[in-house]
Amino acid sequence: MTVVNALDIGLAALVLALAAWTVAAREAFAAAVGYVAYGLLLSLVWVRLFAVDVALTEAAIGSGVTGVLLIRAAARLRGATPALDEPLAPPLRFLAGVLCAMVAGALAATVLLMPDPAPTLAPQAVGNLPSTGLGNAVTAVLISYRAFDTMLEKVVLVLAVVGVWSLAPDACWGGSPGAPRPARPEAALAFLAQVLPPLGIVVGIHIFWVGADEPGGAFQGGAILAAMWMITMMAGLTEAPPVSSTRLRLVLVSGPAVFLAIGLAGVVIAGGFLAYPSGSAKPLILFIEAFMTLTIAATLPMLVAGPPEQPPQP
Amino acid sequence: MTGAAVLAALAHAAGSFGPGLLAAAVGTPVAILAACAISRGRRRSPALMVLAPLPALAAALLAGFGAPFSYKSRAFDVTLALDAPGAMLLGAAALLWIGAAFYAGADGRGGDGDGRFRASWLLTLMGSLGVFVASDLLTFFLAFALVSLPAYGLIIADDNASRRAGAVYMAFTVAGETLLLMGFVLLAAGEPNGSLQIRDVVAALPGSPWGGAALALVVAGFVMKIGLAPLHGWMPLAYTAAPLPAAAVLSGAAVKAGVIGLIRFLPFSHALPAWGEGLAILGLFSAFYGVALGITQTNPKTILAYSSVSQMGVIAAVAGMGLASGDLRAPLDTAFYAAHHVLVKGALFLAIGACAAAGARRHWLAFLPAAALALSLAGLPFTGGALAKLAVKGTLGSGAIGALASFSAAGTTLLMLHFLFRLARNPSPDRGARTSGQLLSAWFAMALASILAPWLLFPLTGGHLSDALTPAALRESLWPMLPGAALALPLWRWGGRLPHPPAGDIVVIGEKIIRASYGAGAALERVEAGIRQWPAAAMALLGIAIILGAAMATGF
Amino acid sequence: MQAITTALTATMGGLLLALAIILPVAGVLLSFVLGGRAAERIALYLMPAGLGVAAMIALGVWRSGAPLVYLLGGWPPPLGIALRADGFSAVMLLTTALVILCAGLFARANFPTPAGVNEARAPFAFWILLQGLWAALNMVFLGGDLFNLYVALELLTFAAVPLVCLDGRAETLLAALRYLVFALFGSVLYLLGAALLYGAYGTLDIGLLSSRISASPAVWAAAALMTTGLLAKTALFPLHLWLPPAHANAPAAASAILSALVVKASFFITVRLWFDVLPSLPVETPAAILATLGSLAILFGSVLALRQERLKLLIAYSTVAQIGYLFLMFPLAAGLHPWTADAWSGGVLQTLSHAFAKAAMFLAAGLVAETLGHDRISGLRGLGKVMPMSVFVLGLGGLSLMGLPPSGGFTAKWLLLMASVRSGQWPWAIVMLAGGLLAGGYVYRVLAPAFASADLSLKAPAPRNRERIALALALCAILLGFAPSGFFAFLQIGRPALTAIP
Amino acid sequence: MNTASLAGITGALLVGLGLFGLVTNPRPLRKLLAFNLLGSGVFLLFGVLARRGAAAGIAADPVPQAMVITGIVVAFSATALAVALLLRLFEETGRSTLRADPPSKAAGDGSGA
Amino acid sequence: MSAALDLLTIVAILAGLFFFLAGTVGLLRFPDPLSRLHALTKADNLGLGLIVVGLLPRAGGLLGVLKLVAVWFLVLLASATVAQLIAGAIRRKGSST
Repeated sequence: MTVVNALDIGLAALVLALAAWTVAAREAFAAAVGYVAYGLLLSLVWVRLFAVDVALTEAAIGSGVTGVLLIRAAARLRGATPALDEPLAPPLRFLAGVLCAMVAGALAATVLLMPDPAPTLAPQAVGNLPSTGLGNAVTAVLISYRAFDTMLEKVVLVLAVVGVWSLAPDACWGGSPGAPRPARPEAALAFLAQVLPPLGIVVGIHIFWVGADEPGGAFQGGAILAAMWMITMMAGLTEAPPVSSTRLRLVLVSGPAVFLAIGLAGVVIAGGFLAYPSGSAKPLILFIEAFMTLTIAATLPMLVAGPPEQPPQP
Repeated sequence: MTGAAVLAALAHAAGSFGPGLLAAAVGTPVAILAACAISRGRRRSPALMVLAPLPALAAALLAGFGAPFSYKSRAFDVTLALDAPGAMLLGAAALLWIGAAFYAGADGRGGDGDGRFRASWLLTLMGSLGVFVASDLLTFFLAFALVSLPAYGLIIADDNASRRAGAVYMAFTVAGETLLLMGFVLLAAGEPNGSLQIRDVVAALPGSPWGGAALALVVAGFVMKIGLAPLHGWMPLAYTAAPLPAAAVLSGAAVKAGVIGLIRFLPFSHALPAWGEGLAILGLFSAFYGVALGITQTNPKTILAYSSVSQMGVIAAVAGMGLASGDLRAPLDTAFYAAHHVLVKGALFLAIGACAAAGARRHWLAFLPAAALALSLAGLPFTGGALAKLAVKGTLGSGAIGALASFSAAGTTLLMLHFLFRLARNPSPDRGARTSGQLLSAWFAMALASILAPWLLFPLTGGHLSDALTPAALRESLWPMLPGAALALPLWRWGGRLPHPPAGDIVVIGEKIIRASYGAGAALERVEAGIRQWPAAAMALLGIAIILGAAMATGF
Repeated sequence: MQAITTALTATMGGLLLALAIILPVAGVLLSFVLGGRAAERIALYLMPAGLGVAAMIALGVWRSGAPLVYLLGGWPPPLGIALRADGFSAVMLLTTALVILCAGLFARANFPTPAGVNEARAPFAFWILLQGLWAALNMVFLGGDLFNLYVALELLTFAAVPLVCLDGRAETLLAALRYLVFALFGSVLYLLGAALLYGAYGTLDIGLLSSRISASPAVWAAAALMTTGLLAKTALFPLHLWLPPAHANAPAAASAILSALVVKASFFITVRLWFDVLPSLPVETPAAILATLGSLAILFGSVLALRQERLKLLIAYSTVAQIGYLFLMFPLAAGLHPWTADAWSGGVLQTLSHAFAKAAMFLAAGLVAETLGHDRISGLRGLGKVMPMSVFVLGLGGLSLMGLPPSGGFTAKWLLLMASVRSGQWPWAIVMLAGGLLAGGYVYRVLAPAFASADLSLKAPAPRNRERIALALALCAILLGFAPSGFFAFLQIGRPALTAIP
Repeated sequence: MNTASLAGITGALLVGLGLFGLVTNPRPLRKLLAFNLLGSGVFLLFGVLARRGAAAGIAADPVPQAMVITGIVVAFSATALAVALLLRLFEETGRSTLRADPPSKAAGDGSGA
Repeated sequence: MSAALDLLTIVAILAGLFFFLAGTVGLLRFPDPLSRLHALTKADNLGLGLIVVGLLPRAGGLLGVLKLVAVWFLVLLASATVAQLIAGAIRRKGSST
């Protein structure tokens, strides 16, 4: 028990050290790299908290895709003139430190002083599982009990895509985003991009599929599929599709659209918006999740790719 | 006998037509404004502007000679009511608005291309009529705002002087509205049953925990409106800058919003000696201050403006003495005095244009009635002014304040003679004044109305016309004029040696203070620029979180 | 617990609440796929429909005299999410529908898809973001779950930020970036607070929380963090750094919605938090802190507005000031006293009338800028001659901002002043009066040159039809000043009633 | 000290570190990194609360877990939008800064529409 | 039998940890990027392999074994690619200066 405890403490110390490095590093690029490592370690903490679904999401999206995004940005911003950004004067830094420490201290105390036994919805969530036909309570929360949140969060993704695209120069509208790849395709990367995706696609679909009963689901599976697409784009094997492509747009909205449609159908067949008829809940949920996986797999790379940067090809 | 029958018939008519007339009185100007949105209405607008006050005049006649009546809107929380003091002022104001609109039309204003003047005129008119009939707090406040704010559009023109006058006017107006708003809120809060009727809140005023503050704020708000010294700074500037018909209605009718305010909101049923005498002293100070500053001016419009400062002082003194003694007749007497001022002051402004327009040969035709009116203001026997002085004599009492008030007639005489002197000498500074029959007839009509109307209205105050004609009364109204007339000679001779303070005198100091406050504004701007820096704002964010949390945890 | 669960059952007509959100969401998705011209058409067709739904919700609340509730998926809280519409929600929904409709009609001229192309960037983004904004606002006004409200807030931010920088100028990009980062800062604090509340009570449903809440460190920390996060999004002084540049540089239709509605959304959640979640705690001091910040906002916002040289910046700073008024409601409407109903009505009315007045003013200012080619205040001399209707709109809006009758702003001020007098909280009354004076000053600064008669050179003819849209909004602000007493009773629906008013 | 408490303290410290970075670092990209750090700290606290709510045979309350998953996706989209804005700003101006310029007083032209 | 397997587990994991340690020391102490990269990739891949071998007996079934091997394979693939990319980047940077 003490060994585990020591390991926990070591893990926590590592996570905090990396976090501090991310804040303190001089170079933005180094900080971004540090952040990726931090995210991976953090997903171990999530495993230690028995939240494997979150651990997968954190590793795939929180650390992985976000990391790619930030590293790419840091690389692009290397030429930025730093002249205007003088750092904060030391007394102010100290004041900021004190304020942050006060907030952190109060938070820690609050969390440690939480009531025992902790209130929980686990019994209700588990108790209602049979009516959803699912085995994974987290998936049940996401797609059934709090389906509304999940559907709207997909709309958030669509709006984020619109927002990112809206930053394109007018002339580039309808064109393709600049692919997230280095100037010269690397042979090694190309090799990886050829070997990995078949495996990755199988794993991604597997994770989505088992998500009904075990850790996994649309988010995690979709993120892995997204990673495969991003690798092939980075390696120069595929091009990002033009933003005017109807097929791309259909894929991007298919998740929330199917969700919304089935939710509306619920008004007629199950007596309420986002309600599922008992008996056929599980197939419907899997149907929705399939499209959500697809949407996530397409949305994450498009968000990383950024706004269109090339004029549309005739 | 027939008089009683006529009165009964009038009372009956008041009961059946009155409420509708009240709504029409207030609604007509805005209806005309709406009609001017279409071009056909715009072309007829000068005529429509003359007609706009007619329903108000009819309502005033019904209520004045018949019986009071009221109107309550079902759709809005608006109540209107007309009693004798209100009717007196409403009628006089409506007459003046009609005459001035006639004059303005002759002057070529408010036509198709002059939307600003027309809209300002009609909105001010609506407020000016509205204050006399509003019977609940919110309606009164609305009407008061209407009679005050749109008048800005009547004052300004394209020169710097008028822009300055407009700015000063707006500053005073908005400040006055603010005082009044807070006063009204206190009045309403002090009414235990939640009624917003002016009658109820004023009745509850003496017992209200906020009574003193409410009274002080309300009086301060109205005092700013009637321009008592030292809060008079806007008045000379605005009346000098405004075109003549506008100056006429502003000085005659619009200012009476403050007078009706005093009449309606001072709790005359309770004797409040300290408050009343304080107001009276302020009024008398203003009465003499206006004269003192007025005789240093050369522009007839400015002189008339200072005369208003002085006359409003007398009115405030009357209202104050009424409050001091708890005299329930004071409202009617004050209203009568004010109604006389409505007509005479309005007519005198028109006289400036009429005299300038009349060729030198027929100058006397325009000048003689003006002289009569000017001296009427000082209380010349056989004029309406004498009646007005007589009406308020009882309220003013025979003490020091009463004596001083009578003696103020000497100042008025001096000031009016000075005015007539400048009127005879000075061509009108008003560029718009042109020779026109319509213009002259407007002036004659107004002058006639000003002379006749007080004689018709005087019986309503409970006085007898014969009282005004007794030798004692004649003597009493004449004697204060003599020292004034005597002083006029040296003024005539050596007046040029007097200092010439700028119109609006102490307002210059106020403007300096405001300019100095720009520095404070710049300092605030610098502070704000600092706060808008990211680290400052972000730290403020954390600070607020910590303070809020601490405040909740310590449970203060 | 049992009693509460039964109280949280769906009411008749509850599906309308879901529909109010589904409509714009469906619009977003459809527009995204069909793109181009279709997006504009979809938005403009959906807006009247949305207005109808909002009106039906208001009617439903009015008829039943109690909040409408809808349980999504049939799952009752705490496991599921409930939508809830009380009087305040209903009027906010209506206001949103009206303002968005007007802004949409107004924006048709700014964001048409040019002939000859299938789709252009700005129109595509604008019409989708507009519907996204609308969906998010409706979610905020209907949400009964604090986490769901978090998602709504994020949706709102994501829709609002790109609108600020649609023209792609560096200035607007910077404004948008500052807005985004600060808003994210705010929402993460909000989420942190929500997490603590969940940890302490096992639910984030507002109704359930209000009955369970008690004084505990978790509640204190949660309230402080959530409130601060929301204040950052509301741009309450001194957290307003992002507002003036963002609101002043956005396209006019977007500015109107941002100032009129978007900042009100986070304010609305703040109100929910303090009046629906936390009212059982002693809240005097925090409420006084909020009102103090509000007072500072009034002072600084008004003075800064007085000192601006551009019309849109002046109006944006006026928003900073007017937001301050909203927070004066907290100490005045807290608890159950004879004056709290007045204060509540006043606060809500201030929210509504500012929404209409400010939307109208931003639209008018946008037209002025389009017509003159600039919006420098010093260059507005003679505006009244060429654009009388726009000047009239600015004047009507200014009337409401100053709190002069007849306007919603006046009635709101009257009610708040009454409450502050009757509760003995004088400082807020003085602040309100001083704010009115300063507002008079900056409104005067705009109107005085407009009244002057100088010759202005126009870049484009004044668009009368679009001026009428702004006028309609301004008239709404004025009409609120004539609200009958039934309207105030409506605003109280869903509020705890003071049974015996002494 | 059990794992949940330890993770709770870690989460609180992460929040502190993230806040510090967000407040003090002048570079927007670093602010975004700090924002993600802050976010992950908040999510971790959520996770701790979920872990404390272990019951009914599962090791952590699923509801907060689901919220965290939603939150992670939202935080990612936010980062993506911010990065896109930042890069566009960099292209336009050649600099990346969040410094408050005084709301440009001179630039009154073309601000409409 | 089980004792032998346990022993294998312990020995293999300890050996794996040793290689990780060695790799980390190399990362920290070697003078130039290429040798650091060398230390890291070589030692870590071997270390991970040893740990996987150590865990094999405890995998509980063929599927588990396959998963562990797949993990090792994927890591090998990834680290080989990344090492290539980094080395390429270093070379370009070096040649440009």
